[in-house]
Amino acid sequence: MFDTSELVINMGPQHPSTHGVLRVVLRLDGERVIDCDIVIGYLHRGIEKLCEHRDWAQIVLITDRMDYVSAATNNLGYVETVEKLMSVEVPARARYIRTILSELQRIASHCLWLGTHAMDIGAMTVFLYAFRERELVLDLFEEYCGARLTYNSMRIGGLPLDIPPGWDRKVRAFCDILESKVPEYEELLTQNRIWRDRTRGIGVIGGEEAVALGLSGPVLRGSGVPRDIRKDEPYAAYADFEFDVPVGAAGDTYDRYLVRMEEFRQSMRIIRQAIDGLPEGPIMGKVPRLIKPPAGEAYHAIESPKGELGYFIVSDGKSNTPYRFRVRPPSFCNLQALPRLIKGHLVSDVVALIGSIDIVVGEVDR
Amino acid sequence: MIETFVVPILKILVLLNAVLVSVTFMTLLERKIIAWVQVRLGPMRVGPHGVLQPIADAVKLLLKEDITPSRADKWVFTLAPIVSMVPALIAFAVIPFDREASFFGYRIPLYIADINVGLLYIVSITSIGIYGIILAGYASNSKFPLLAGLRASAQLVSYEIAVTMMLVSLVVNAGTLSMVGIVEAQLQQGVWYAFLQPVAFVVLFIGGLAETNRAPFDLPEAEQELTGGFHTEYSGMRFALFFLAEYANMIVVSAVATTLFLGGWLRPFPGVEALWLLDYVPGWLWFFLKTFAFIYIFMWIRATLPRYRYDQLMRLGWKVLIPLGIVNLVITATLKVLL
Amino acid sequence: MLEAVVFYTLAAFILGFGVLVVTARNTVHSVLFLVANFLCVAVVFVMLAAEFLAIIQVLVYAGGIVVLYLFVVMLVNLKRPPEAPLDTRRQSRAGFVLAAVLLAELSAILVYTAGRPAPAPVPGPAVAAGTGNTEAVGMLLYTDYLVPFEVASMLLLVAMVGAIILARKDV
Amino acid sequence: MLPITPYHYLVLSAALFMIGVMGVMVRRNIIIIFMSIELMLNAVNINLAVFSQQLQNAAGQVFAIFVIAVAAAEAAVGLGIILAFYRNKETLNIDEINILKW
Repeated sequence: MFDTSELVINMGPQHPSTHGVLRVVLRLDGERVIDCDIVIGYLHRGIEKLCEHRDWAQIVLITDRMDYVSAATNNLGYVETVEKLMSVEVPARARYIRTILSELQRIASHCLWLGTHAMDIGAMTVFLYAFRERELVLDLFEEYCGARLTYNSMRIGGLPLDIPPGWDRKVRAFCDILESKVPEYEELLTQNRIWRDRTRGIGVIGGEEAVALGLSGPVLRGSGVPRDIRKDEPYAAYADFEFDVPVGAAGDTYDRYLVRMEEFRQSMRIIRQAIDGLPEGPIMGKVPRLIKPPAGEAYHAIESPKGELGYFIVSDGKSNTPYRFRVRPPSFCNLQALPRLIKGHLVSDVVALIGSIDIVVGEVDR
Repeated sequence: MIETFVVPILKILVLLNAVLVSVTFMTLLERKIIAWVQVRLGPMRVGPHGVLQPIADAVKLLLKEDITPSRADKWVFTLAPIVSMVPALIAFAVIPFDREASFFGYRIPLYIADINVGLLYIVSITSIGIYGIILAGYASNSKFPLLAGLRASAQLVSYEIAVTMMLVSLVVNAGTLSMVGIVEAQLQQGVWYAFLQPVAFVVLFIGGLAETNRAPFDLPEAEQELTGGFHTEYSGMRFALFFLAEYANMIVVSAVATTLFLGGWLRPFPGVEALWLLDYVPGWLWFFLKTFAFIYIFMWIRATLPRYRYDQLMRLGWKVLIPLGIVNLVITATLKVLL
Repeated sequence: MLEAVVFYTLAAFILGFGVLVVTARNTVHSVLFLVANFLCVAVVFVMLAAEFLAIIQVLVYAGGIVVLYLFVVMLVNLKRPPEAPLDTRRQSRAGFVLAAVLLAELSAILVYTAGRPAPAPVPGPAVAAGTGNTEAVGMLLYTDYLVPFEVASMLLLVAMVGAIILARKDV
Repeated sequence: MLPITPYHYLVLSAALFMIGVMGVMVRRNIIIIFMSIELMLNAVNINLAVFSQQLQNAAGQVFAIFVIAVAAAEAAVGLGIILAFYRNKETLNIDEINILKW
């Protein structure tokens, strides 16, 4: 209203709403954002380089640390890339369990997103409700592999462990619980007048522009592009299941929210089908004791909760470490849309948008 | 001598202590209520069910180092929490808790003063409280508090207009500005003004949320956006003062709303003779029950609703509430003249 | 006696804060002293049995106008250092002289009239006992002074529109 | 101490007025000058209230209320002009605001 000059504000790296150590330098005109710079790298640990100095089996454990709220999908992407490089056939049971794990992971990751996103916009109860359900997923993971955050839950060629007895029943029970809880979240948010005012028309990005910016995952689908790697280039056991790919229309924060809420339901649908059709059989394919992929390169992408998580791995066929290891992290690529989305909105919308893009700084910086 | 000096001073002391203690325990109440909404337990460690938590908090805040940023405007920095606390406390002077009560044979009115501009007094005193926030924002010499201070001043000034507008139409009904007089008028007309002036009641409630910086209008202290808003740079007891002021303001707003719209110390349906049984409940208990209900709703809303954005807040204030206030005033006045 | 104590204390505060408003180095402090000054003046109004005026003084002056001042000062202060408190050129000396002359004139009037009897009360609108002066002021505002009142409201409206236009970016 | 008469109030008012005049003449910061004008208006209001009490006529207070209304209008427009000016010239010194064009 009454402003005379631009104000430069440092949001982060220590700020409650930047989801980690992200630093956003905002240039403000009053409360309106004219421009913003994103400064990343505060959590850079050199994971890609680190992976080039570990042998193939050890790398699974490092991938856990990238998107640390979605470790299972990170594992999956890596092991499938190496399997592609080595042309290993993975047994059906292992593929089914992998699918269950990665969908559970999607639910956990979306719970975290929903909680923090709602919290950023001020609805703090949703945060605790979502974390309550995320806790159940973590319990399931703990029962499966003993860890609650960094699972190290997959192996090249299969899985380290079969599911514990009765675990499938618990997963099904969890799906029933979540089924009743998702409407609870929606009741608090979807029809809430304030929530809609805060998210509708905020950070609108059209489908073409979203593709041009290299966005992926729910951020892309919110703009109406029905791109889902699970559907388009099925991996694990996704080809065997029926599920819909929710897309938005307006490409604003509200549509991205709706897309993710629908993904909760689709994930439950996939998990139920996988549990029902879980085949018997071995959980490890035929892989040599010492893994040494033949010389060559492979790129393989999966649909992580945040978007297209791709691994590009080059093997020289001699050493027992990758020659080159490169990750295409969805958070990093989606984050570069932030300045485009923010421009012209208010400071309050910045936190809504950061939440809407759903970044994990561990993955952005690697 | 006793009548003119001792009794008022005693009343002031008792009231001040009561307010400060209840404010302290309201922090616990809020944490508990929000915890229950969020299927948590809330504080449980200090004392049974955490009842001593406020005392532990107070001790902690008192013992903490009181930091003044080196580039801050020191005097104003110290002044700001005081300025926000004092108006919240002196506003209680005109709130009537009950007509009178007897202590040791004395019949003592349960209010400190009944001045004939009581309502205006409260409105003007609360408008002074704005300074605390603006000054804190300015004196911290930091950008987030500054933004919060600017937000706060615009927000409070504009919501004050809507609230005052509604109070005017209430006064048209009551025919007096004295707080006691307004309650008596409700007794005479046999109806709580919440039923006579529902629009004013709702707007006063919304405006009260905005003026006490409560969710969903807590923009000046929006933690997720402004990292704590105007009290970002405050620590220790000075921070606690801001906190207490917010809660004290909450009590003031609830008590004022109770007095004006829910008949103060009157029982429900004061005009219905058939409910004479309710007369056995003392008036001050009715008053506290109603005030508590208000405070509970304040906390409940905080647990449920997301936060408004700055421009939406201003739009709501200027384009909805203020026109509503004018229309309500015109209708009330017209009816008053015609009937 | 009590009245005298209160009056002299208030007078000291009013004049002291007034001087501080004019001399403060920092504009924000100046605004704060202005608020304090207004609050003290409000108490003077209460002493003069003008409660309504006192309330309006706090509500409009301290709670409204000065907030506006503070707002502007904060925005303007963002970038610049505080100015030097006083102008050292001749102009300031001339200011002192002129102010002193005015003071002398006013005190001359006071001294001149000091011996005369106080004018007789002019009958105003009847004030019912115990209702205070709020009704009296309201009565006057809406009867005898209705036209000035409406003109004042127009003035405020015009001022509001003017302020909004002035504050726009593209002036 | 003497009983407090209207003259006491008048002297107080005159002194406050004087401080305001001094501020307008001596200070160069336009915001301070504005505030000095407010001080003077307040001095006038004290006068009006005193006479209102002395003459037992509420009209004095009505005038004071008009003064406050005009002060509000003046503050709104005046500060608007100051801001508009500051945006263009980046100064608040009244000596530099003397060209009436920019």
